[in-house]
Amino acid sequence: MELTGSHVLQAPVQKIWDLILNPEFLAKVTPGISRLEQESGDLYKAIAEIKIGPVHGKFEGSAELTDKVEHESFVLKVTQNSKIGNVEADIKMLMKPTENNETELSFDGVANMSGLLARTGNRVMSGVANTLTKQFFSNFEKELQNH
Amino acid sequence: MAETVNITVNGTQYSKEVEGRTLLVHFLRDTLGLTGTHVGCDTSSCGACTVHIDGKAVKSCSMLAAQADGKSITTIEGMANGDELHPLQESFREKHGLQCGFCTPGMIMTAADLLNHNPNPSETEIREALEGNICRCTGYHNIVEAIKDAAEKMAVTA
Amino acid sequence: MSNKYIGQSVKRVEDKRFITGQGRYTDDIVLPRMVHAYILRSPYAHARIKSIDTSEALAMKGVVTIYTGKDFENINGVPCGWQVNFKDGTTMREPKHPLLVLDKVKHAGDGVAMVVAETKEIAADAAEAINVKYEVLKAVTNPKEALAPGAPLVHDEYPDNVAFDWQIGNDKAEVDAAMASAHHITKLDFTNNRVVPNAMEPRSYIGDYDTAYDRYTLYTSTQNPHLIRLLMCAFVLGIPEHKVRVVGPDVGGGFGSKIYHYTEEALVTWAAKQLRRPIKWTSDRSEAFLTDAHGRDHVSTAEMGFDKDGHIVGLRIKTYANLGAYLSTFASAVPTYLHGTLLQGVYTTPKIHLDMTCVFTHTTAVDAYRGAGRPEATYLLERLMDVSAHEMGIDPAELRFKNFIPPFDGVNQPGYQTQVALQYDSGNYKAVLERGLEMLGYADFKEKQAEARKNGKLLGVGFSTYIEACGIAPSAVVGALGARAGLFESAQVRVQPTGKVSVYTGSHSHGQGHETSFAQVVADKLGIPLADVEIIHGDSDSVAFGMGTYGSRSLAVGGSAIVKSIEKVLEKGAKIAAHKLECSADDLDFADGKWTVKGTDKSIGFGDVALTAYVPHVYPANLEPGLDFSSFYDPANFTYPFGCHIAVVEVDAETGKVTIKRFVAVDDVGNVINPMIVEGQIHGGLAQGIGQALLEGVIYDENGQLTTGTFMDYAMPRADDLPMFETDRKTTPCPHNPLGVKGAGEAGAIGSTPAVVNAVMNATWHLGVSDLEMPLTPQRVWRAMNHK
Amino acid sequence: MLPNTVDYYRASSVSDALSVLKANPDAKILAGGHSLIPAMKLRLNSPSMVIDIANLSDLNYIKEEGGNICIGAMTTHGQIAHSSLLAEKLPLFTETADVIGDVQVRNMGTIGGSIAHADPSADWPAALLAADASIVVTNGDDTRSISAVDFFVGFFSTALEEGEIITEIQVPVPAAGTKMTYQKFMQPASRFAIVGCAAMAKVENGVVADVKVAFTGVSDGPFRDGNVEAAISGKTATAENIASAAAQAASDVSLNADHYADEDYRQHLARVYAKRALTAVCR
Repeated sequence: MELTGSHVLQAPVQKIWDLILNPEFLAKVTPGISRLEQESGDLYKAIAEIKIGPVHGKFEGSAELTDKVEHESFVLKVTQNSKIGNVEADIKMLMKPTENNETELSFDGVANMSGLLARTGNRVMSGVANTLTKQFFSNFEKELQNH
Repeated sequence: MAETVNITVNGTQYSKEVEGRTLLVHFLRDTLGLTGTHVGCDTSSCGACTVHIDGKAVKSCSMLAAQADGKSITTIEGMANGDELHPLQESFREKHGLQCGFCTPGMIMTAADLLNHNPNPSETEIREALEGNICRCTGYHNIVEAIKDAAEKMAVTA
Repeated sequence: MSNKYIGQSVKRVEDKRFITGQGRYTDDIVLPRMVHAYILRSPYAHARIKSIDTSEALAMKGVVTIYTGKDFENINGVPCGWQVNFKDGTTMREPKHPLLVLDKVKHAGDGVAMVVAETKEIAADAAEAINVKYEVLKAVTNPKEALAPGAPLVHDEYPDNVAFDWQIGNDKAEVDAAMASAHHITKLDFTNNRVVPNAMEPRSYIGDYDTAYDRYTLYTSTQNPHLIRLLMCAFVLGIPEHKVRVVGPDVGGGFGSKIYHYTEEALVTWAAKQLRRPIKWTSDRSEAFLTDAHGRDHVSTAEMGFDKDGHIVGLRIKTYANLGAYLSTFASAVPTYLHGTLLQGVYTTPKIHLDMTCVFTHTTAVDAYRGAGRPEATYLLERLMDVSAHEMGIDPAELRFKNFIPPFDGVNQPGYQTQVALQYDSGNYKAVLERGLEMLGYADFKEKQAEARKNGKLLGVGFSTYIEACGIAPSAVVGALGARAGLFESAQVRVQPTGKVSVYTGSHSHGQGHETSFAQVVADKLGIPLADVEIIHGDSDSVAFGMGTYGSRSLAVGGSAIVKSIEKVLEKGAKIAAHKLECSADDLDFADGKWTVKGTDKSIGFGDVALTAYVPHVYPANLEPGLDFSSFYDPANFTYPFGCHIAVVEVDAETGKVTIKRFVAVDDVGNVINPMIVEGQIHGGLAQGIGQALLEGVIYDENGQLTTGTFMDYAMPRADDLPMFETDRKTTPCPHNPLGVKGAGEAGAIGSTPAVVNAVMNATWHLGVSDLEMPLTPQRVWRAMNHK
Repeated sequence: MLPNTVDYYRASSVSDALSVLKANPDAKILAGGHSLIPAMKLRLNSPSMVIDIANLSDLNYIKEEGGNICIGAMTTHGQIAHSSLLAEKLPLFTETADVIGDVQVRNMGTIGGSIAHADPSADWPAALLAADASIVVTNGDDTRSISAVDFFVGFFSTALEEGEIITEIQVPVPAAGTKMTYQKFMQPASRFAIVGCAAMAKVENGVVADVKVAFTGVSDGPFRDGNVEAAISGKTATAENIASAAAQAASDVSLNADHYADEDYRQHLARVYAKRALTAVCR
């Protein structure tokens, strides 16, 4: 499943960078992650409860931030395991300042499914990707207002 | 949590305890020993598990036994009247509408539903009515012939 | 003999139980104290197992035990039944296919643990509670990519993923020279799509162990109980064969996928003894998609050369066959001896060469599926013929007539020696095409097509004239080619004292109607009513031996064994009759169920002779009592059915959706015992062949996940996808078996696929579409028509 | 496969169902069960309890009332397909019901269950959108009516709030002379819509009026296609006008993609089916 999206957020890059690297914030905006607990450095234990259409499952795994280039980009690696299948996502997040000091946040990556999710999900996978993308940015906008 | 269900199957009334998650098809097969109803898939796609509930064809793999409480069910075992076969059973045999026999009970139950409300279906109507039943052996040709034949037989006796 | 039943469309004896819900499939069987197994399978295509924690699952109420790969470290895996050698003579690579994986999983669905519990629900719940830690590795699913340097290795010990390479035909240099001389060469790249057999009954096994007699019973949804017993006892579990009974009760379709010895058969048999309880495992459909052997999956480049008159001068093919992660029972034979040997087709091609590389990938094992190798060969030949015809501006039917092997009956004319090892028994290839064209109304069709095109409708016709090798096969021949078993068949004809007859055959019916067509043969040969004959199959305790049913062999090989036993019954019966009638056996004629003294009306019936055999009060001296004979029949050759399939399709110009408007099939399967059953076999084969062309195809993602793993994602023909079939037959008897029969089970699936694809290409050729990968989904066709 | 352990509760009334639902937030309402039970069997969803509302026969009806067609939420697709009232007044609904799933599914599956599930490829949403339907929902205390446009908010999601269930679907009786159709290009295995297009229109003096075009299967949720509607509205119903309006279809939505239809092809199909649907209702 390919995950790509981009959106202009009404805040300067510095603020976006600080927010997104805050695990509490990241957990709030990232669909599919409900809690991040630091394990070491940039490695977190990630817990999720996913409810999309017919799928309702509890996931557990890790999230790791790597390849950080301050105020520019980082890579989010998420591994989530559950009884109905596992997900491994590798997503590059990019932040670019716009002319009026806002931030274009974009991401590009893939999520690989295994098990039942991979076998039964093809029909709705693109819908899942679109929905996750929409959720991510709308959550981000909502949370941005609180910060 | 166990549920008590009261179900009439092929004219016999049963009162049995079932788990909430027990599917109707497993109730029929495992609890009542009516193994003519088959399981061919896990996505409600193949129709091998088709039975009648209050006269209508349904997929017994896609409902809980508890949902059938108070209902009257007919399975393939209840189609013949003693030694006298249902016209569809006769026609499936005469027209070679079956090979391995695994999908056959579901096919017959679906066909019976069709003939109940459309006693004289066209070839197209028959094929459309069978869209929820997969047969891997016959290529459907003789199943269509069998259903046509049964419709004719039933028209004569009606 | 009489001819009351043979050649008649006798209604099937077995149907009564199936239409009333009394069929007895393995999953219908319930044994006292039976427990249930659920197999936890790898979600990954390629991963190292780091740890397995079963403690939580084991503690669950109702869980009996859990087995993992550790329990099978010292037990053999399931074997491959056919040894093929590399071109250089070295033995093929044969990785262990363990009952449960110990260290590294090699395809999505590889078995990791088996939970045994009091109910199947508890077993499934407990499997969820097993915690397996994997190190996920990169996977490869395409055979050509698996050969690339640096590709992930399926088996660490084989550093190039090659199972073996192989070749057949004329010397490569001769073929190259022939091709160099060609006036026209048609070259195509092919993918023969991987398909899933999907018999409607999912595989199901019950293992049982009798402590008192130290005896095992395995109930299995198999096409060949004795073969399973042989493989499981001799190669896997090392238990004496006489201590094992294998029963294949009613089986809900096979299409090849139930030939093989599967790991779960050995697992439940082994565990039954460990637990001293019967144990049942029944596959889910999702599991079936991951673990039933798949079919086809070839990637080829093929070239056919013609002289200026349109005669074929050479055929050159390079193929990569995907065998999956492990070698299934007949995996190695399918792309080689069942495929390469059919590349002569029905044409006089003088020079042929196939270069084959068989490859391991991180996918489900591939083995024989209806037609097994022959559909792949037919697809290459028949696509090349239609494309060549288009390219050379010759009518595709005409091009075939130009190149057909002339008729030969195998009696007055010798068999036809091909360039690829086989000798065809008898054939009349032009006759089936002539009849097909007549049924189609070819001239009218061409007018209709031109008219349709004017109205913006895309109508097309496609041809396929196929041949196949059935009745597999002479043991000596297959033995020389690497088969690890003989391929004869056995039959016992037991005449009961009352003249009723029990026939025990090693063939196995899973939809083919043996209980009827075999009985027709016996009833006619003995001149007794059909109701006096019972055909017993599928139980290794009652049937002496058997090789089972596959390769359209039951009647040709199994039926011939029955005829041999009947001949022995009649020979001995004649001696008894002669004694009773006080004449010489030579003076007797046997007809209509009685022996008659020639030229008189003195006779004695079959029933009287049978009774005398068991109540031998007045009886020839030195003759044993009883009337009960066994025979083994080993055929002299394969049989070679052939035929002509013609598809008429309409392509929706806007959406690319293909609709089959007509399907004409003229098949020559030799003599026919029961036309109704033969026609049914053809219909079913056509549906599967059409399915491969238009609907069916496995898709693995780049990580080796099977993304077409349910009936919601993998499309198979449903009733409204198919037309009524127009079928007819020609009869060229098989010259080398007593019934003159050739086999009909696979024909439909072999001929139909290229006919459909050719028809779609014919409909869209003027839009620039000459070749497309199967299945021809609307999207693919639309893209091709619009060059997108 | 087999569902996880689940408690089964048979509701005796709407308020009974709602109070049990309130007490068991992890419970799921079971209507016909043809969306939920398959997911439970694959263990993609394992609610602690299912609340069966099949006994609520007061939610099973098709009637005309105050200028509306009213369909109870527990009415099956099969009942809708065979309704003579709908065949006469709202043939779009019989036509749509007739191509949902298969006979067996139509005999069990309900309109309420289907729209609550809001599968992005389900057939009903397109028909409801094109027919300007409203969905009546209740939480026991309050009842509200949500227009279809507001009800289907996206991928498997609706405006239904926790603790609410659907009781009725209301459709204004179309004006005399309105033509309507549902055209479906289906995925051959699942039989779900790759593209489903519902359309209604009235042609007066050769001019297209009151046109509504809605799609399912195309995007992550069903939608009314305002571009197509605007492009044909008020135009004469010529083949050319229809074709150029249809060519606007699915222009500004995110497009679904799967093995059978990628984004381009799906958009192309949406246009083909818009043309077919418009042709059926305008000519």
